[in-house]
Amino acid sequence: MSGPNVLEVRGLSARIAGQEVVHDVSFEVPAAGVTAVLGRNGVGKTSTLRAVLGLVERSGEVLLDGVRVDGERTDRIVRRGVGYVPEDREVFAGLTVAENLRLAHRAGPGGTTAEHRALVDALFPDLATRAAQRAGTLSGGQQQMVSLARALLNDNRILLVDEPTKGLAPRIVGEVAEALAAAARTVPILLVEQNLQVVERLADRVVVIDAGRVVHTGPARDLLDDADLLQRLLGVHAETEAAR
Amino acid sequence: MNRTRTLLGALGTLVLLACLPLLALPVPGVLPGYTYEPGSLQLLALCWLTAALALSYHLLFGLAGLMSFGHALYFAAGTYGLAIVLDRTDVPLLPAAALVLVGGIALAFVVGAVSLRVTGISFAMVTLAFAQAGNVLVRRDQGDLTGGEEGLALATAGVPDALVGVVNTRNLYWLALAVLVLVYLVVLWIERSRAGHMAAAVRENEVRVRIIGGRPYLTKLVVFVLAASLATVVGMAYLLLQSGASPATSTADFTLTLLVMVVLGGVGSRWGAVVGAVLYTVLDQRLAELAHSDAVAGLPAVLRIPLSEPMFLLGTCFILVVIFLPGGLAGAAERLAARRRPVPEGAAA
Amino acid sequence: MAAGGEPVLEVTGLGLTIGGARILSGIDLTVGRGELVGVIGPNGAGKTTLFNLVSGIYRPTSGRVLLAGRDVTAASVAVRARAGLGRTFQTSSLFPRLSVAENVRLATQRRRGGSLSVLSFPRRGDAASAEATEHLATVGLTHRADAAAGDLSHGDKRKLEIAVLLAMDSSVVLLDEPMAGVATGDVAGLVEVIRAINASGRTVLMVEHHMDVVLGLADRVAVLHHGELLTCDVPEKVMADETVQSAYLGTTAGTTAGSAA
Amino acid sequence: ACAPTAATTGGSDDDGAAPVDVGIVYSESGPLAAYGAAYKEGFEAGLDHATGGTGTVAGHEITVTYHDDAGDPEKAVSQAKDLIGKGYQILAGTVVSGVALPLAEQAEQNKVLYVSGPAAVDTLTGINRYTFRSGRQSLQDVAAAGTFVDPQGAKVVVFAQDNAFGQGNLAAVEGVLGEQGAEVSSVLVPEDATEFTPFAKKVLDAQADMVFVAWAGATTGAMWQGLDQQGVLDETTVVTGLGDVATYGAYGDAAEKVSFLNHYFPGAAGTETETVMLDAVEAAGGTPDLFTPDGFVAAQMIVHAIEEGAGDVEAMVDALEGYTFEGPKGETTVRASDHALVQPMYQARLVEDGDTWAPELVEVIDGESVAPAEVTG
Amino acid sequence: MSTLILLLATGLGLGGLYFLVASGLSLIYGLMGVLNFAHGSFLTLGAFVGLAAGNLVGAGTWGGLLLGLVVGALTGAAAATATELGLIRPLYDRHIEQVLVTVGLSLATVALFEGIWGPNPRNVTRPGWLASTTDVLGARVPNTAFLNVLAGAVVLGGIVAFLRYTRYGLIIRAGVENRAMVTALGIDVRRAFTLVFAVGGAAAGLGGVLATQSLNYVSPHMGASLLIFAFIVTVIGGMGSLTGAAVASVVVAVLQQLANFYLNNTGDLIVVLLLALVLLVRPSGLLGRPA
Ligand SMILES: Nc1ncnc2c1ncn2[C@@H]1O[C@H](COP(=O)(O)OP(=O)(O)OP(=O)(O)O)[C@@H](O)[C@H]1O
Ligand SMILES: Nc1ncnc2c1ncn2[C@@H]1O[C@H](COP(=O)(O)OP(=O)(O)OP(=O)(O)O)[C@@H](O)[C@H]1O
Ligand SMILES: CC(C)C[C@H](N)C(=O)O
Ligand SMILES: [Mg+2]
Ligand SMILES: [Mg+2]
Repeated sequence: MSGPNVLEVRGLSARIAGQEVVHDVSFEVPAAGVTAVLGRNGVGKTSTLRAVLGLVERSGEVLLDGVRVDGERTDRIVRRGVGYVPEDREVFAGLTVAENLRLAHRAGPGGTTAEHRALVDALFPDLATRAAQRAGTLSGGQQQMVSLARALLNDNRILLVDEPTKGLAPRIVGEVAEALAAAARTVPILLVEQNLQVVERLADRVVVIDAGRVVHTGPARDLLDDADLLQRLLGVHAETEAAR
Repeated sequence: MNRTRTLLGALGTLVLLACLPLLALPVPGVLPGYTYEPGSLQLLALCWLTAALALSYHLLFGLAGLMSFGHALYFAAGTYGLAIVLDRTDVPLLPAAALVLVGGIALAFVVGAVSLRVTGISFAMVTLAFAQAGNVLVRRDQGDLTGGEEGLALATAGVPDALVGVVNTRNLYWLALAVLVLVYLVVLWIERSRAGHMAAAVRENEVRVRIIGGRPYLTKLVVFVLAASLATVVGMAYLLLQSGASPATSTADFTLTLLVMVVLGGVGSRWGAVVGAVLYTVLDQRLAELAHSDAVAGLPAVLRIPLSEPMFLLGTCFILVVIFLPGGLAGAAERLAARRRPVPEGAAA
Repeated sequence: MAAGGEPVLEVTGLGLTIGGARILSGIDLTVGRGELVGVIGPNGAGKTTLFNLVSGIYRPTSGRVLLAGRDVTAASVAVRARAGLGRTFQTSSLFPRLSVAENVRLATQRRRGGSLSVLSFPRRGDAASAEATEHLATVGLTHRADAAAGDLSHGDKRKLEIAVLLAMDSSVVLLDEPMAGVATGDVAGLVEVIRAINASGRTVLMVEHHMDVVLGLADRVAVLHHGELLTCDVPEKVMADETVQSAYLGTTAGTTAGSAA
Repeated sequence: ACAPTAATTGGSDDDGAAPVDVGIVYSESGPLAAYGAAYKEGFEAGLDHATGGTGTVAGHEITVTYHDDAGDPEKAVSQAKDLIGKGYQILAGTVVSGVALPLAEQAEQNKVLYVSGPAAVDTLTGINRYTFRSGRQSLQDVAAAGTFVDPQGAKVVVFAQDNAFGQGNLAAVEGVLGEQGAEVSSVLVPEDATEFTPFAKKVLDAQADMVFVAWAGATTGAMWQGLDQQGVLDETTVVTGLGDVATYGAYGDAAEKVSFLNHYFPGAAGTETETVMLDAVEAAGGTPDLFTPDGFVAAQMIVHAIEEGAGDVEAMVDALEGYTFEGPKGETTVRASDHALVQPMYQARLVEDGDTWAPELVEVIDGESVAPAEVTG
Repeated sequence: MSTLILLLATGLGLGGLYFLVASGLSLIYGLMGVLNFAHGSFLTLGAFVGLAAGNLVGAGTWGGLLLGLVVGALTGAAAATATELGLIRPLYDRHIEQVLVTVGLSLATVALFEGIWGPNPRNVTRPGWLASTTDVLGARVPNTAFLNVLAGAVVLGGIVAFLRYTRYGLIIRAGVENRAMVTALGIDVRRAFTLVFAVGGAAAGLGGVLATQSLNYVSPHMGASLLIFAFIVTVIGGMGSLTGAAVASVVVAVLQQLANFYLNNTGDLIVVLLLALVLLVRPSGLLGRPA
């Protein structure tokens, strides 16, 4: 394995429709474990992930396994071993479940393996029974499963996962959390998540973003145990906290 | 304050345009002579009518997002309708025009009611199909009504003398300008009205409109019929200006031309539609002169052949605008203005 | 039942079959005026489908829907909306290129009537716009009023949908996962908005996977499973149900049925 | 700068030597550019011939301006209005009927002289006092076709496209040959059709004594092959108008089985004036063709009109009415009553000439015998 | 009886011709949602260049025709590739503009072709067999009808195989829906778009050369005049369904032949009516996926 950090982001800025929404963000993702990106709505979490992949206009440095990739096209970056679970599921509504998954298959090193396929089958048995259904007619939660499955099919170097538990039933939230925990044993994950229980279950480190800037980085525990910090950075009030 | 200024500017422009037939201004390269000459007035009048027609198309496409390939049908309904009524009956001009307008509205209502049952490219195709049917009928000259590909001349008996003959071109010019102003105001009115806002909402998201209790189908039908009736009005004015109806104005190509104008000017912009239409008309009418000029004739074949084909130049211009000027001329103007203005406060958090 | 007076929404024997697949079947549910009913169930259980049938996006293959005693089974979406039914979507559905304020204003204008009139003009500062401004303030989007709705971040779109609902002033409100994607810190605020909607006499049906939110708000909880209505009862009883425990809540998850705030 | 109050700046001053402007509106580009070119070459040759190479008649210098209408009536009307507005009293040209009719309309509205070009539409004849023609019209084609059989009791089938051109031809055949005792029926094919084999068979099944074919456009070649494939050309006399040089190849192997009536092909007339025209056109680098005489004749008519009545449209019209002159096709008369242009027509055939085809004269048809019926009213 | 056979046989042949013209259009429209107005120009260009190449070997020979077909297809593919790279690709997220650019291109190229080859149709020399007929139950059926049906079937089979045995169809359908997401799966969607456009262009070029054999002419306008039927056939057949386009081609052509012959030349009107009817009853076309 190369250096300790699989992903390094230095001075990354992102622009959408001519407006800078992420300003000079720097952080790194170690070669193991889960790094969670937290923040309130609209602060730029999603945009940061998309900037790493080159899906939005960006400037700054992005290093994958120590190699600069910020000049490359998205598909090249992905083929270097980046799995992406987008925020709004973004399944191909007009394609069937099977076609959605087939599209995610990658050949060659870092591509799809039998083990990964087995893992996906085990995690989401529902998808196999719905293989011929058009993804657009799936329930919200089922779409989320397709989206996760597409990323988990390949032997990636890193996963970028944006709010994976959104809209999932509590039982599935638990299962997805377990799946990600299992995946995290072999591949590092950069995770955006609002559900603090899931963060608590998975995250080793956190990066907190506000107004397009990194305002806090550190071990996950430090943040979650500090009600004051939670209140200040994420606006989580004591009473909501109590609901946990 | 700002609004009064734009209003005054618009009024000033209008007065200037209205006075053109009384002035002797040369616009070399654009007009064939001085502004008061019939040739120039004819070209300008043609510009105004085309602009009015483009505005009616803007109502459909820009406001309601309805890409019709058959808008020419209602324009042709105006030209042919009026030509036939004047040719076959003794009804005087104004009642005849009213009659044709009612007919145009009825036609639009029926065709709209059917074609609006589908959306997107399918809608474009159904409207195309209906317009094509109209075109076939016009060209086949059933019952000797339309004159086939030879067109139908204006029966001048029922038309006031002031609108006949080259000496009266300036009257026709004023008529065309009046039609443009009328159509512009109607379009502005519709856009600003509640129905207009609802139409924009339908363009954006039909399901959402239904969820808030709106009726997308009805909204679209209203806009469709309004746009079509404006086209019918313009068609009638066109008949008077050209002293005849020609089957070319009933073709799908003609609708495509409207689309080209609206896009040249900038989809969604009223001024864009006007400017696009005027530009297109001037280029279409005058590029031929450039193409046959001595300057072109002296060039080597690789340059001469393309340059001597007006449609080639126009098509190429159009492609360049689409690729390099997103939002058309109106979009470009806006960007230019924005660059001059200081950047507004309040970048999103 | 609970807070409810006379029944305002009645669903009887409602079912939907698509291409031989039974998506929903035999749903009987009566909701009283002013009630807040939570709808839960595993992913794909048919919750959104139920909403689609009630709001008229789909036509049922069996059963009836009564709104305030009136049979609306065959009525269009728009007719139901005008009869006082409002809803949000699981995936935000807005007018993306219109401004945030305009998104809300169109709803207030529609409600005030004459929305297809070519004779009246909406203006800044008229009653409809003033009301729209108010609703934006309620959900905390005032600062984004002039942004295009499509440019909002995910969470902000959810808030905008609620504002539109307020503007529609519907007597029955269907919320499909209103909290999905909303920042943890903003959940409490939005809960209060929903509570206020309900407190003003409106009937609310809410699909939501955040159990703490459901338990904190709902008078009754309906559970869907495999397209059938498993039970509909007060939260405590539902939470105690074993099928609910195993099929929906799971045992491994962090979230458990616990005391709500 | 202010505009003059009246736009009537016609040069009606009687200082006899004022130059005269002639505006030609024709297809320099567009689908009929080839016709346009022939017309223009003919016009230039005719002008040279009629003015004795001076470009001047009766002291009036003739200034000709050419305008491209691209076959589009809208453009043509704009140009006509521009020219009339600039004081032009003489317009000529256009090769398309759809353009000629609106121009005739402008001529009437504005009382200017208009000499139409190759447009064949019959309604142009007698349409108004100010419109003349320098070419032939469909009725003359049809009458020429009638010379191939004895119309009395003959079974004539018109095979044409179902458009104004085809219907016009059918009406003309009914009028001319029907009048002479022929039994006329028709097979009309949709204008845009690309596959008409079954129609060819229908023609065959009609067992006609003569089939008159009126066809224009790109599908001509396929149409002839269709007739030939179904055996029509072997069974009956098939007559059609011989078009311009570019169409000679369209008949393929069928060429020798078709009887052609003809308005003109280079060498058909054998008159002195024709030789003058051919030499002049060739000297100028042009290629004489079907519509070259139309331009030539237009120039002859215009020069005559100027000579007799420059500056006064009514006088020019009067001068042309009944004017008989030696045109390239021979003796040519502008019929006074309706401005029909009475002229000789030809019977021709195509013969193989290397790997192309060449026309060969069969017979000259006297102009009077194929003159259209007079338009009254 | 023999008239009916003739009507059906020539209708079938005409259907083959329509399909040849429509196949590339339907492929591009169905997959990419781009209604390619310049398709007619690819066709015309393929026809001119293909015939010119064929004439080098010998006009009216089978060898010449074969070479013409190959060169026509290559020309069409090259033109389409250039169009995709130069005009379509820069506009990938602007759907309507893509259609508009092809409108502009069709206007410009038809004019350019007129400038180069003149506005008038030129006749073509065909191999002797193609210019003659075969007797079928007393009807003399033009041999081009057989050629068109055969060629249509081959093209249909070829394109269907291309879509079935490669991933390109899938990639493009997904890419049209959400281009960014396809790249985020590590797929170079741009190459796929170019390739499919090229295949569509090749079909156009091939169709162009074959069309000259039935039409018996080649002209700058031939593409445009065939295009309208290609549009209609594509839409009736159903978005994205090549088989649908094939079925629609035959239905439209046969119906047109019958209506023209028996119903007073109303073929075009009937076809328009059919289009309106199909779209109203089945908005997604005969075999199209429901929207
Ligand atoms: N398509 C777009 N056009 C313009 N602005 C956008 C667009 N998408 C997002 N933005 C803006 O960019 C900013 C950052 O958005 P982003 O989606 O990255 O936030 P986020 O932290 O992921 O929020 P959430 O928790 O709501 O998903 C927001 O202010 C948003 O309004
Ligand atoms: N056209 C269709 N064909 C087949 N199955 C369909 C179709 N439309 C919906 N379904 C299925 O119906 C079921 C109900 O979907 P619905 O969206 O109502 O679920 P839900 O309860 O809202 O789930 P979630 O919580 O994940 O949003 C799902 O299993 C879905 O896959
Ligand atoms: C086809 C041409 C010979 C006909 C003639 N030029 C006309 O316009 O009528
Ligand atoms: Mg986000
Ligand atoms: Mg749902």
